[in-house]
Amino acid sequence: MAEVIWGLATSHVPSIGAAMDRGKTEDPTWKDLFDGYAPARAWLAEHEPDVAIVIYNDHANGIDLDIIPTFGIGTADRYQVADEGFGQRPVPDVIGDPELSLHLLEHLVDEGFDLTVFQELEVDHGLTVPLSVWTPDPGDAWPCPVVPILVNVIQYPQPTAARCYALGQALGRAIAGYPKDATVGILGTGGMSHQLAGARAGYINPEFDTMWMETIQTDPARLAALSREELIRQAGSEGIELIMWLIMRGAMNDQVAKIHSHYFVPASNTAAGVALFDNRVSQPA
Amino acid sequence: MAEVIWGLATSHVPSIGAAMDRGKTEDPTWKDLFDGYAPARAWLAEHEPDVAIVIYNDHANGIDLDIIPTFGIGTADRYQVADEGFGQRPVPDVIGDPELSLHLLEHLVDEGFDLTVFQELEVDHGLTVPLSVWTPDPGDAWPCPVVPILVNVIQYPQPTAARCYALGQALGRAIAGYPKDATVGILGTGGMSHQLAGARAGYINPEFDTMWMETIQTDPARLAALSREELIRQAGSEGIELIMWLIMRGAMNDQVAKIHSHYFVPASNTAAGVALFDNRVSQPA
Amino acid sequence: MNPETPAGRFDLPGTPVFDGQTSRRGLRMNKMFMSLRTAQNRERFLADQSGYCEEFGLTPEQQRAVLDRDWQAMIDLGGSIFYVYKLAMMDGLSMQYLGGVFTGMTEQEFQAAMRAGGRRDG
Amino acid sequence: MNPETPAGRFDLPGTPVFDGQTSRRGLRMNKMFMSLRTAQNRERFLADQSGYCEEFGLTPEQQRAVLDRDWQAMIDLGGSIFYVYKLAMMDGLSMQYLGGVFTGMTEQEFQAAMRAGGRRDG
Ligand SMILES: [Fe+3]
Ligand SMILES: [Fe+3]
Repeated sequence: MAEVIWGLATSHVPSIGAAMDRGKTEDPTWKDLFDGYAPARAWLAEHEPDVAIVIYNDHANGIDLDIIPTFGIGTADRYQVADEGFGQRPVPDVIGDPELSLHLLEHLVDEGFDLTVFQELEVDHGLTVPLSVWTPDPGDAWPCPVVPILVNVIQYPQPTAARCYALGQALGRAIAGYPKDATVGILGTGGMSHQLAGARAGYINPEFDTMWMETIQTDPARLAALSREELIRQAGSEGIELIMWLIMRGAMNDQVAKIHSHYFVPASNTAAGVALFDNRVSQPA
Repeated sequence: MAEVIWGLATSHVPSIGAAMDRGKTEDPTWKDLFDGYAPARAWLAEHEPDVAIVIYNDHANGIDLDIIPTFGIGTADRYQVADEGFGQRPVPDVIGDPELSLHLLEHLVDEGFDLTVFQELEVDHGLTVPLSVWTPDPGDAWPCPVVPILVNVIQYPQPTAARCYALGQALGRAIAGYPKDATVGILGTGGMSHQLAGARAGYINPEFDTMWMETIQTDPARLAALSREELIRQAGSEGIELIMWLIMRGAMNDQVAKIHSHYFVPASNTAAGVALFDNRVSQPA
Repeated sequence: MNPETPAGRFDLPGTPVFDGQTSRRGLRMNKMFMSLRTAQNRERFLADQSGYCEEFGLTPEQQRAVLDRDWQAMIDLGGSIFYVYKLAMMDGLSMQYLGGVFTGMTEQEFQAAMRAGGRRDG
Repeated sequence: MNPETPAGRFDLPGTPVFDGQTSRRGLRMNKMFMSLRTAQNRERFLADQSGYCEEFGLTPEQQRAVLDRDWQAMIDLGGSIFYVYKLAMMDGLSMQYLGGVFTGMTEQEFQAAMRAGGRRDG
């Protein structure tokens, strides 16, 4: 069977990738953010999984608005890095794991999750920035193959937080039921509070973000009870993408140990958060 | 509130449309099929709904294999008739009802159905042949606007029969919760038994089809318990599309009255079935 | 591959199941078939069949199956019958013709079997 | 339309909600923005902006908003910020610049507000 060994929650703001690609990580506006990643990166370097599952959303790069899937899963053996309009990021293409993808797909569809299959997919900063947060210098290849899971967080009605948490729990069962032995890292991406348009653009809610960062570890079901309206009100119209952290968390054990977390404002217009959880801790009887 | 007034289950074999488009309905090989439609058509002409919901699958015309949604819903105000490779069928384009589509979408996503939204969609014989079965001479326009609901029946894993039935039940609740008064006709399309490829091509199972035709009225939950493997074994690799009848049936009342049904072999390589149910009958207390 | 013992999801004799691995195998070929819906692409295909296949990235085996109109091989190599049918339609061939090919009959024999109520298991 | 009282799903002051009707309204325009990811399309757009807009079927109001770089109007007319941003990027403008536009500040002021910890409600 496969086993989730860690979960990494992280913002996927494009400017984080751009700062890395342009060597600005020591720049005073960025240094604290990247210093905050260091302990997570050090731990992750010691805990390399066989495969990673990245839960993210596309931002007008891999999919258009003519077809908007609530949940998608990639089944390709390779995902090209998208050109978002200013050239591809100078990072490796993403190698897939179709066998695991198809196992997860079958299990999840059998459990009543109505996934959309992507046999071809270009991946944007929503997926590659989290990989860079994890692995700043991938060289020719990311540490392991990746299964992308896509979530509609852009167009109302987004899946509810409860549905995301339930998908995560089913994903955990699907991983546990994989016939091959494999260690799995799981990345929940997006957030934290931010809003890009409207008179409330620039909105940041550190109280909400702090609550979310704590509660995602201790009581995710409480976060899963939040409505879309409440999420948009409290986290901003784009901050609702925090629901993707719940998919990651749902796939993990009831008890997880926090290895490290860090919070930083602003990454561009966004509150950037990172939280790394160890899934291999003893569970209460 | 909106109310489902009838449900029409029908095969959507392209040659049925072609026979109509080419004036061959009196041809000896086709006459019995079209004679069998007559009583349903007469009743339907007296029971015109304000809007129709058509549950169907695409066949390499409106969507490709790079993106395969388990369930989709159209939200456009117009759906062009696809050119499937031999010119468009000489039938009107399909007018949508975006307001109802978006209501259904929101309700269904809230209930945990992970629909894919189609803002643009060309509709193929899977949708237009059932409209022709209902309305042989539409003139310039079909009788009413249409909301298309798409189902992946082509690529394994298809949604389970149970999931389709559950979607139908949620669809019924969503229709009942529509704030506007409207009468709704619902079409479940596809089937009956058939297999197009492999050494078992040409397979027809009249015993299974007869059972299905009866049980879809009296005990749909029993059909919803069938596995994919059982459906493919009994109804053929393409006959599995009968699961779409369960979405229609799920949206209807527990008790429905059969107005008419007819069974005919072969429409091309397929067992063609039609069954019309009145949804406005008194329900047991 | 023998169509009596298809590789795939279930062991249903004579029944190809178009599953995820099959679809992955056939993706480029199926996309090519789908492109044949437009007259312009049909003309381009007919003018240079192997060039057109290469443009879509078919494997050599898939390209040979297409050029030879080896319908069974197209299915075995990942073709979906709904997509393969686009090529057959372009050639003026019917689904009954294909049914005959898959079952070792002429089109007329296959049609007659259908008119007699269709084929049965076993 | 006044951004303080957006039409939309909830009544959240100053918060546009990109819902189904908004997306339907903006579809042609958003598809046009997405097309600007490639250098070739950016060149074609810059060579004939109104022709390019017409090709994508924008409404006259949308076309005017695009030609005038009226970012607020693009949002009001159905633009998704992620799509609108493609046009801004082409113009060399940042998300902070857009944030300034939406909030009546200069880019520098908006950036300063973000560096001070971001903006708050009320
Ligand atoms: Fe995002
Ligand atoms: Fe079909």
